[in-house]
Amino acid sequence: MTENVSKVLSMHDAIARFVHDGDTVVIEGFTHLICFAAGHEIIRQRRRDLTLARLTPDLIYDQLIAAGCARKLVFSWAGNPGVGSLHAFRRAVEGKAAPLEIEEYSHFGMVARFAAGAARLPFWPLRDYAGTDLPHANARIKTVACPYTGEALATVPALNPDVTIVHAQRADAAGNTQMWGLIGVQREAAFAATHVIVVVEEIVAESVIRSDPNRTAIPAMIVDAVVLEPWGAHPSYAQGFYDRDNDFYVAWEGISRDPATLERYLADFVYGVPDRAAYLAKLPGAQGRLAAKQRYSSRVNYGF
Amino acid sequence: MTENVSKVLSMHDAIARFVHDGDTVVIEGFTHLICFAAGHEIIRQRRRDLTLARLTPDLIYDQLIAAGCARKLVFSWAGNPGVGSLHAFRRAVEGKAAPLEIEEYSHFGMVARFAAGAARLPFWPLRDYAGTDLPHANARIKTVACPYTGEALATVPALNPDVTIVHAQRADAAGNTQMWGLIGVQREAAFAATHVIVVVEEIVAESVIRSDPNRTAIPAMIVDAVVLEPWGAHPSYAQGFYDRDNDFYVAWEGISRDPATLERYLADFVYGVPDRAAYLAKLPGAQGRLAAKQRYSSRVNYGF
Amino acid sequence: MMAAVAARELRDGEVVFVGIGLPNLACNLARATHAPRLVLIYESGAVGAVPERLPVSIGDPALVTGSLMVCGMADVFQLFLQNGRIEVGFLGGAQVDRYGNINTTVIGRYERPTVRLPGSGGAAEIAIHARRTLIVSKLSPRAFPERVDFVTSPGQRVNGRTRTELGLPGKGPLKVISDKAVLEAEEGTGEMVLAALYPGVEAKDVRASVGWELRCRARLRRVDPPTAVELRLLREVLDPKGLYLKSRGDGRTE
Amino acid sequence: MMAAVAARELRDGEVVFVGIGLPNLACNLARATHAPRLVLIYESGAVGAVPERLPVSIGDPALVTGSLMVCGMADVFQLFLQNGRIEVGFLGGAQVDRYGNINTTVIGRYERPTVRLPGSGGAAEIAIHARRTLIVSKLSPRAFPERVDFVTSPGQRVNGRTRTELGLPGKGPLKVISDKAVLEAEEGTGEMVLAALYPGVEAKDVRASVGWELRCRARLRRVDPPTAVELRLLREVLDPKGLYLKSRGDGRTE
Repeated sequence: MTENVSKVLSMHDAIARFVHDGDTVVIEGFTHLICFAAGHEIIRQRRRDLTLARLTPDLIYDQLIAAGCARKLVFSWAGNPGVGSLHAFRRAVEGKAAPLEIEEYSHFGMVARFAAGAARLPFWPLRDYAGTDLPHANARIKTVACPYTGEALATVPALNPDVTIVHAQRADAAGNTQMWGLIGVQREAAFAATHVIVVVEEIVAESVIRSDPNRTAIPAMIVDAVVLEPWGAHPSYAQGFYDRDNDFYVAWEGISRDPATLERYLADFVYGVPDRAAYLAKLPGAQGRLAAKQRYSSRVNYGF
Repeated sequence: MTENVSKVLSMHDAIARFVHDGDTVVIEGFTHLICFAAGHEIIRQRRRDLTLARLTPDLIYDQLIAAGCARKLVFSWAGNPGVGSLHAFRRAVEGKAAPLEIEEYSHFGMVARFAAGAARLPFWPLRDYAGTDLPHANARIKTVACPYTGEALATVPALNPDVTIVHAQRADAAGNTQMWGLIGVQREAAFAATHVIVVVEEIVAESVIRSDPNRTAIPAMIVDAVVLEPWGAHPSYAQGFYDRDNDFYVAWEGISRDPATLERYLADFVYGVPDRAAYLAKLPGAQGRLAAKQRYSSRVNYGF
Repeated sequence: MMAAVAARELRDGEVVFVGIGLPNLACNLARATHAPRLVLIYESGAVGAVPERLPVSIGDPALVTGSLMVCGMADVFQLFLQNGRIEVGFLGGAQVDRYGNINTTVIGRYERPTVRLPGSGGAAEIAIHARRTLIVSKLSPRAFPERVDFVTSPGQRVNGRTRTELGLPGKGPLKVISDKAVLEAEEGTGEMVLAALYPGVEAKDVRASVGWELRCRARLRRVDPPTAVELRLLREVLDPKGLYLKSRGDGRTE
Repeated sequence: MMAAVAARELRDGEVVFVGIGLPNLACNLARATHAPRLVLIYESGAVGAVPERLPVSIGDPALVTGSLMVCGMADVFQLFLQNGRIEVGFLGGAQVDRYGNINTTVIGRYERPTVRLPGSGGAAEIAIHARRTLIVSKLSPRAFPERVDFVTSPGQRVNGRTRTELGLPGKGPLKVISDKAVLEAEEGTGEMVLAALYPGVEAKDVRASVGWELRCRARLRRVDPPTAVELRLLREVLDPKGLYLKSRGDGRTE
């Protein structure tokens, strides 16, 4: 039994159909499974006035900001992991480039916003923010009194994106999706969204999904499109498929520091290529350098 | 890196050390992985005045009630799945036996109570109970006003058991626990508890756990004792190990209907045996009849 | 007959929150006939199950093996039900009243019941969140009183308040599929009224089996008898042992 | 030196919420010496990692392969941090003030910062929930002002209010491990005071590197220099490329 209708689309068609000017867009993935391929396609299709939300904007949102796609950023940590700054973001916020509206939380606050959105509750309670200046910087962080103890707990409002784009290792053609390794808030971000695009390293037979149902993170019923895009997360990574391209993350410091250099990067690797295949063709040796070794899980028995 | 200290105890010692008269005790598992072996040991050790909590009291709590271990029951569905009544429970509530205090919710309410307990929040909000008589029957079901929309949402108070007993397929000696198939609220019940006893079908090498870290449901740091008890869930079941003994669930209707017959059952299969091995010895053929067939999961690659 | 009528209520591709017994049978019949893409979700956390045997409980291991997804119950209630993903929910109960309110909790006073029933399980949540629900229950004056002893699952109107006034997201019980006829919630009043009769049943028989002054739709429909295909599937394929075809079919929740 | 001193603060078997850089190095040094049973948790969801290479980010795949558990971030913050399971948290930042309040958000006004820093990440939650925290940061008057521009992570006292008054569960920053000395939170006042000097460092050097009138403990301790074993492990085994031994070590969060 299943929705055995295929939802497979090209990246171009998935973005064209489900990402519109003015939308709130979430491309999640905590270091792992960040869908750069989708971000690049959004840039190529020149979407505008987007509200971009994710915990760590990472290079992908720095690129979307530099390309002029973003009106607003909702986030909790805006840096280049282990390297330094996101310079397009900094220029915008420090008044050295076109302004960018920001709405800032901590990681727990962003996680809670997605959890509320996924459960379709208007808010989520958390024990947080007392003593910090974040509530002064963001009026949407409020408090609620516990009906039992009377104590004040912090609250954040639900986040329900127009579209969430999730990168994963595998899915069937209907969108039943399995992922492993760091999963961040990908499930919550998907269940919170009006539309969901799943981008995978491989499309597998339904029987593969059915052989390990506890591994399924996202069910077909909430998925609108399935895009097959091998290496679609590069320079982020996909556990079991390819490693993170840490050299590129280091290189981004230099690229993003100078607006002209950043422009040239976008011209060469985003606007200058029609799709992911062409992007990869411009990175000779990358696949060989980053391909994952084999470390297989032990199997479990689902019989009765 | 690990707490590579063994926490392996016999069922007798685990119950003797962590279950005390007057405790709030949770033996969870939704149809699947219900630890009857632990319930029987609690009866044998004649614990008294326990507050028993779980969504579906099932036969195990009917037996604990009949044995006089329970002062109070916290639950959301008290029946014999697909068969009929829990007669010891009914006699107590219908005034035909020693009284039993009850605190009643719906499944969602109980799930939310464990979720709040696991997150160490005093309450959990849910959209529920409007129009039902449950809040009249249970004053602990309250409402809270959303700080953003002003709408009234239902709330339930956190449930933090003194001890939660979780049955699972496998764990390492330190208590890193993996389970698959129906997982119910076992994780939440464990994280909500002061003490956690994990009962498993097999104790595996740490390397087995480390080969599939996304499968780990409960980390060693919250586990106090690991008990090796093959077939410890019978007549409930363990996916991949043995099937549910539906014949016994049907038979319970007859056994529990008559207090004398129920007494005799406890005398024969609980008080009359020293441990699980002896219990199983009294069920010739059961293991052969219920042993699981093989339906293995497909493996995944954790390499980088 | 009830199973066949219930099956016809399901549309292909719908997401159904299903219990054991007749609802499960109805869903499998629908999948075997006009709705092959029906998605079944069980309260136990199994999504897209393809049981190799007739499940005897909603926690049956056969619902897990080869299913599309298994999730914890916090996900079942928060990410599926409360999230509004469930299109159809099946409900049954010891008592169903004039407005489709259901009692599965107690007969008599809650504090000292004459009969203690299992309670809500997930029924209250299904009644509140499923986009629409179908009540499957056999008619009798005792089972269909003017007013239930305890509202476990809210119907179309509770103590005079409509679902909208109560802020309930789903449309609630739109139909009662019984052993004699189909009742439907009347637009506006929310009252359950006689809408369709099974072959050989007269309106007066139905009125006699309901504890309130049952009203009728202006134009009463006749329900087609089960087709040969439906009967063969039910008796030979789906429930050869007759496990549920004679059951009360209210094993909705575990 | 900072890594060695931080490592000595960790007790065997403790659960440590750790970031990249010096804290990660300190934990691995502790595991290689006196605390083999230290449990490392990364904000990314990896528990009990045994990285085969030095992780360059807290989301490094090497933290996943062969770890004991990987969970989602809702679990990291709700089931581990808010649940009170984290015994030690490491924090660092661009500014640390007299009461151990940390700023990783902005230099200057929030609305129009002169320097925009990454923000909280999970730092606010670690500062609030970890049973105790250790601040690892190099001393300088700019990095240790009387008062931070923005309180990202609350210390011992914020605008005069103590942690108890603020209802913060954890004990907060008990020590600042710097490149010259160790400061400790004074009982009662919660003020960071000079507690121990590194070899060859005088109290006046430390006072000159702090933006407030730094007070001293009655009896100043001397920190033992790194042992030969500690140095060999750090330089030859744990960070042969010197990736972090010269870093600012505040890559706490991703």
